[in-house]
Amino acid sequence: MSLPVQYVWLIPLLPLLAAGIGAVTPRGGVKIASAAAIGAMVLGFFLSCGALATALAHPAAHATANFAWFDLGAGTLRLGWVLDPIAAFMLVMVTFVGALIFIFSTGYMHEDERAKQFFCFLSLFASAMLGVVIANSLLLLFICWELVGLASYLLIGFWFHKPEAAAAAKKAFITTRIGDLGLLLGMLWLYDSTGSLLFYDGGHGVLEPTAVANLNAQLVFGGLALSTVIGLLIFCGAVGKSGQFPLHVWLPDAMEGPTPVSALIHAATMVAAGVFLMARVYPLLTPDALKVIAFTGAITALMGALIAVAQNDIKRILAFSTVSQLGYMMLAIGVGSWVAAIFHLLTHAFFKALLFLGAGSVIHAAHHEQDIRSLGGLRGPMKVTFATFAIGMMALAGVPFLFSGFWSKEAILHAAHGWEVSHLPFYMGLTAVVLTAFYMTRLMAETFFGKARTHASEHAHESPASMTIPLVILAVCAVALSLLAWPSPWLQHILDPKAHAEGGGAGLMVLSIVLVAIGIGSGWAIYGRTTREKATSADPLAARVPGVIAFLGARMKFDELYAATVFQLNAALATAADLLDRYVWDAAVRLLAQIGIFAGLVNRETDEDGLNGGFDATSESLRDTGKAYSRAQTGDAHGYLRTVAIGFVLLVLIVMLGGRR
Amino acid sequence: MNNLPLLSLIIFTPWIGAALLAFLRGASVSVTRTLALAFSLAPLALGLVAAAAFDPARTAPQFVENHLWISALNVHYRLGLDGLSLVLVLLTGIVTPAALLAAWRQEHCPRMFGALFLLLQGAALGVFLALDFFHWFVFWELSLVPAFFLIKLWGGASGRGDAPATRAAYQFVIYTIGGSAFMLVGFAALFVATGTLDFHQLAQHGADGALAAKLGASGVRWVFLGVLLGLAVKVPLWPFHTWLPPAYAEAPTSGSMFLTGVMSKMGVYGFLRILWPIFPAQLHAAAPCLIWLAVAGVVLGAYAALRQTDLKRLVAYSSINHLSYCLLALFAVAYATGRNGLHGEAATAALSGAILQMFNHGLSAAALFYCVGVLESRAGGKRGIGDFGGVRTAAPLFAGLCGISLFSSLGLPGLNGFVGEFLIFRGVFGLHGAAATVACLGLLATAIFLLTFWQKVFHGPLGPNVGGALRPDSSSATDPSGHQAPPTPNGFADLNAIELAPLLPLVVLMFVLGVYPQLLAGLINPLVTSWAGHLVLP
Amino acid sequence: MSLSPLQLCLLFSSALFCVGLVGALSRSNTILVLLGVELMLNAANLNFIAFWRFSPSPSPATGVMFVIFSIAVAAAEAAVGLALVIAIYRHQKNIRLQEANRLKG
Amino acid sequence: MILPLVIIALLTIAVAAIAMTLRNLIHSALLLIGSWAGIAAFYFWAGAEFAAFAQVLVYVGAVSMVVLFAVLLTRRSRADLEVAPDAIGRGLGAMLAGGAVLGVLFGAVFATRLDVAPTAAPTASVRAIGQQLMGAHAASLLVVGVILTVALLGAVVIASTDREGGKEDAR
Repeated sequence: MSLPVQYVWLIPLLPLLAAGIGAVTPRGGVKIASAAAIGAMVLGFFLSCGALATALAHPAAHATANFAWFDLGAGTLRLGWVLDPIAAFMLVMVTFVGALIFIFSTGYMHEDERAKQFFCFLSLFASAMLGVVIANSLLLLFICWELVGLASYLLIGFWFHKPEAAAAAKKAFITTRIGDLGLLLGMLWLYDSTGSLLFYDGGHGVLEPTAVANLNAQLVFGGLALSTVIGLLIFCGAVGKSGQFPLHVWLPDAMEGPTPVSALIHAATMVAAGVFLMARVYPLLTPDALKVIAFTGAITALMGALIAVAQNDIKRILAFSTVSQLGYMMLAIGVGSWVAAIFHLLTHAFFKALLFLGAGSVIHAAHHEQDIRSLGGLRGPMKVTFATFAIGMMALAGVPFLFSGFWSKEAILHAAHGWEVSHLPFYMGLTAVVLTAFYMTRLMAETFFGKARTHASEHAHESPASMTIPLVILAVCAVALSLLAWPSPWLQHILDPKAHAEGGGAGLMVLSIVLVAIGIGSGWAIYGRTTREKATSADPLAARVPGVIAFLGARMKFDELYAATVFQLNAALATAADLLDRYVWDAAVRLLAQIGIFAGLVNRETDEDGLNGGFDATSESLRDTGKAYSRAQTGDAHGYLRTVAIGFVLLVLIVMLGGRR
Repeated sequence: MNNLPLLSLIIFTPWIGAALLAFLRGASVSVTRTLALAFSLAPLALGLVAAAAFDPARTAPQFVENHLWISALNVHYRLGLDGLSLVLVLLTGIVTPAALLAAWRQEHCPRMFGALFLLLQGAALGVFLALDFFHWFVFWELSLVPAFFLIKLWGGASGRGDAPATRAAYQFVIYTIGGSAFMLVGFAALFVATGTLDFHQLAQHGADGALAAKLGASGVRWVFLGVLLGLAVKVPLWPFHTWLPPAYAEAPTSGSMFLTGVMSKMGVYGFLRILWPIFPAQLHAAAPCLIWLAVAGVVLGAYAALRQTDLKRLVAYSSINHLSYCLLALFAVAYATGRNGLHGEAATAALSGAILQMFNHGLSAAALFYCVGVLESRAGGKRGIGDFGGVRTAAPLFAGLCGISLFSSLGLPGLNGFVGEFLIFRGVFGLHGAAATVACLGLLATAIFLLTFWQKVFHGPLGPNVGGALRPDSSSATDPSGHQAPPTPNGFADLNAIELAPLLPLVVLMFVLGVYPQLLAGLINPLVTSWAGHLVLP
Repeated sequence: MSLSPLQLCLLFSSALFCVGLVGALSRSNTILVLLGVELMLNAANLNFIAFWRFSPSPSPATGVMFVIFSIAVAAAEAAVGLALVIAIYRHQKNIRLQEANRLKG
Repeated sequence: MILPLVIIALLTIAVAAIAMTLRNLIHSALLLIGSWAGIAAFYFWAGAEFAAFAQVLVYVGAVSMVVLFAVLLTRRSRADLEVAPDAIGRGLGAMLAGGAVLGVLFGAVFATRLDVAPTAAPTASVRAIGQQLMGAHAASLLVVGVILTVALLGAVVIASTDREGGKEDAR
């Protein structure tokens, strides 16, 4: 079975239809909405497999189907779909993980009376995300990209009657939009300089050698190549969407959405859009741009891992771990190995989905207790969740050989090590490896080991099958995805056949294994050996370095920093605009009006004294004359007639006598 | 069909309806409302007939009617329809019935209300169809009269006129007339110099430099400034916009819908139809300055909206912001006129974007004003941003439709607003990159204030005017899970069928035009392409 | 002296006019005053016909036209005048003209 | 040719003069009808048949009726028909004024040379008059029509003033 590119639009269309069905079903129709959503995703998954088969048949080709959107000037504005291995892998991943999330949601959301809306939004999200993946035009990608943002806004703010949720949704939308402005500008610049936005268009697309060479040749300010500037502007969009430093602040807040499903959406799939975008436009990126991307990624990876160490909310730990992992992916792109980035993206999607769903299962079981200090001892009652969560944790931590995360992280570190420009990102990545292993161990130890510290965790019970089955499937996948890289680097060959697989990374592998061991070991030493007694007892690490942990716990004070700078600036600008209106322009208008009124006043005085005076005198004399004449009106009709007759006689006489003379 | 004076019919059918209403003294309220609605729909129907017979490939005006009117002044009664006019006629045809439907519950003398509205509609249609300055100006000024009375007599918090409404009405009319007075003087000068008031002939004079030869360079400059002032006030161009927020805020809901949906377009239309063709060289010379005024409108309009607490003023400022995009596009085109290089495509995009933006803003701003009107009527005249909260819980359907309008206004792809804004930015970036970059800030601020609006009014716990006081024990705001059912509202009803009627068509159009902009683009593209093909200076 | 027919006609109309005038001036009954005025009008009409009849080149029917219009207007005048008489009678219970002087200055 | 004219003239003037002096209103009115008939006869003599017919129809037929109605409507008793003798002074004044006018007019007629050769009577056929009315004088005809309508309406309005207002005014 294979799906030609001409029909690839069916894949995003299906969830869109499901969203439409969800929107129009009446309030109670959760069953219909969820069935439509899951059906669309499952069908989409099979179609994606067909698309993958098509793509793998010609791995080096970028099959496209372009079409005209509307007339513009002499030509038309064209959009299009593309089907190549990277898109096909993403399609399969999104539909597969998406379907599992949807199934999980039926269990998780069954108490919520607005669940059908939830499925509607989920379907919209999936549709937009799939659209991003197969878009063959930066414009179409941007459209879907914004729709992803909308869907995430709706999902984060799903419980909108909670003010925090509403605020978090707004924050997410605005923050990503800041990045999107960069993307928009980049897109505009690209369109302006190439006259097209299609990625692949039979030699005329912007990612094809002619256009890229042209862009590289143009220099703009500071001697930078035009493609560098455009690439960095596009990267801004990715920074916003993928939660990279410094626009990562929205991602942890996004955990206000329905726990943990929308969190999972954001962590596992949506944020991947940024990485995917950079992988998609990789041909445009110049070494200069890549440097920026690599350092941004490295900083994000390290920062996310550091902050995660000091978080107590199970979802926030996972959220910051996501930030950190996304940093890894960006790092991979920056050091030139976009294949490693995509590989890590795929594996991360599965094991992070596993972790989030596991966390959801825990939260669901523990009656919405999310603080790991209040949990504990869940290993006993929740065996399936524990086992699958452990697999996810090991995949994330990079426990060697068996788990997919190890291989993908290894690929990234390998690429970073081979980067000629600087080794600093490599060392930052290594540090993050230790930290990742450390905080994941802490999470495991606090949540599942020890004894139950609150009422909620004491009465925890295993989640229903609709939630555990997806966990098991994801756990299997988290392991099985190792096959993409081992025993042979198959994915590498498919995605980028030109790059030769480098061997001889054994030393590096040993190094990272050692680092993982250090991380897990120290984590276990601090948190696992002697478990927490009470929910309120002090954190052992915080007891030792209180200042550092407090700083990290407050998320390095980024929110405060922005509140003090960006928000203030924004508010100041708004105030200035308002004051300008109120006091400057309005005052000018009022002044003008006053001048007009003054002129009117002057005019009136002149009128009254000069013109009116003369007029009044004339009127007075006229009235007197009238009075005098009126006395002649005796009311005697005979008299009038007589006067007329005599007057006539006199007149005739005068005329006649005058005529004689 | 060929002999039918279609365009005159479009203009005068509403006026016939207005006259009918004015004389139907004894008719019942429902009859007058139905009549008004029927007559306001007639231009839409006729406009669709025109659109069906319209040949987009011809760029000259079609369905031309030309009769000598006042021979002493060489005034012709000349009407014509090209893509730009057609788009705006359709917009007027859509927005007016929606506004009348919005006033369906309006009890204060609905007969005169309907009559004035139809008068307003006919005048606006006349502006969009006239090809001769004389009756163009008549229509232009005539539109002020019903607008004045609508604001003064039906405006204000009570819906029956009060002191602020009266003040706003006077300010609106005097400000606008003050602007048009300069325009009238300018055209008088043009008439003296050229002996014609025909737009097409004037444009030819302007293009081949005959105008400058007759009036002298400085004379033309003064005339240009006069006309510019008249149009700038109407649009409004920053900083001539201070009349707009009070007028829009004090007008009745349907009045605001029409003001923003149609009347603001009259100004932009004037820029495209009069100022640009007749004074290309002067506009080009002034463009470097005007561009930054438009950018100021985009950015500062959005930021000023951020500070508004009155929802109507907020939407009014968003109108300033959105209309400034149209002007930005035009000024950028004028700025780049006559230069070499790859400007044709960018100019086409900018102008197409401006026209699409006019239509799209008409839809979304009218819908937004309507939504604010619904909120206001539910809350008994209150419309502060803090007077609500949790409306989405109480009225999900209303919230959904209002949300779509908001996102349309915000320029979300997939809805109508995006296409126009994208094309404008694409064009302006190619013509004047710095302006486009700064204007991007406006996009961000727009998103911020619209989402703040949405968040404060629709989200959060039920607010004071939505469901009354919350039961303190079961407040879902303090529930960490948020899993419990939201408290049941009592008092804020969702939309009923009549209230849905004005909003639904607008929202459906937002979707349709967002996904398939070819519907409009196909009508205007040849026209815009030919405009962009003649960007030469005399 | 010899009178032409035209002069005879004119003398006739003059005499009639003066009869009407004397009547209108001397009688106090408003109806009679009005009738006097009617007589004067008719006298004027006589002149039209006379000049039409005896003019050197009588243009087609102009005099007759005048007379016809004049008769029509006189009829209207009579109607209004008599209506006024009735109105005056209603007001003052008689129709003596010299008492109808409430409009004097 | 002259003789009929003289007879008509003398008769008409005599009738009119008697009508103006009679004391009985009804008699006056009836005599005046005779005078109008005389004028019609003069029109006939002059060859203006159409005018003659119009005179008969309008004056002899219609105006006379209106006059009689007015006379009958404005009397309260038989005695009212007898008009009281008018003041001698006014009668004298009237005679003087009338005489002066007569003198002036006669003087003017005699002093003016109107030696027009008697010509054949011009013809004014009804057809010609009709064409004139509808052609050259169509506008005048319309105006006269309007005047008549307005006058009739006005007459009705004036004559039908309500009693209340009338009393108030009479006070």
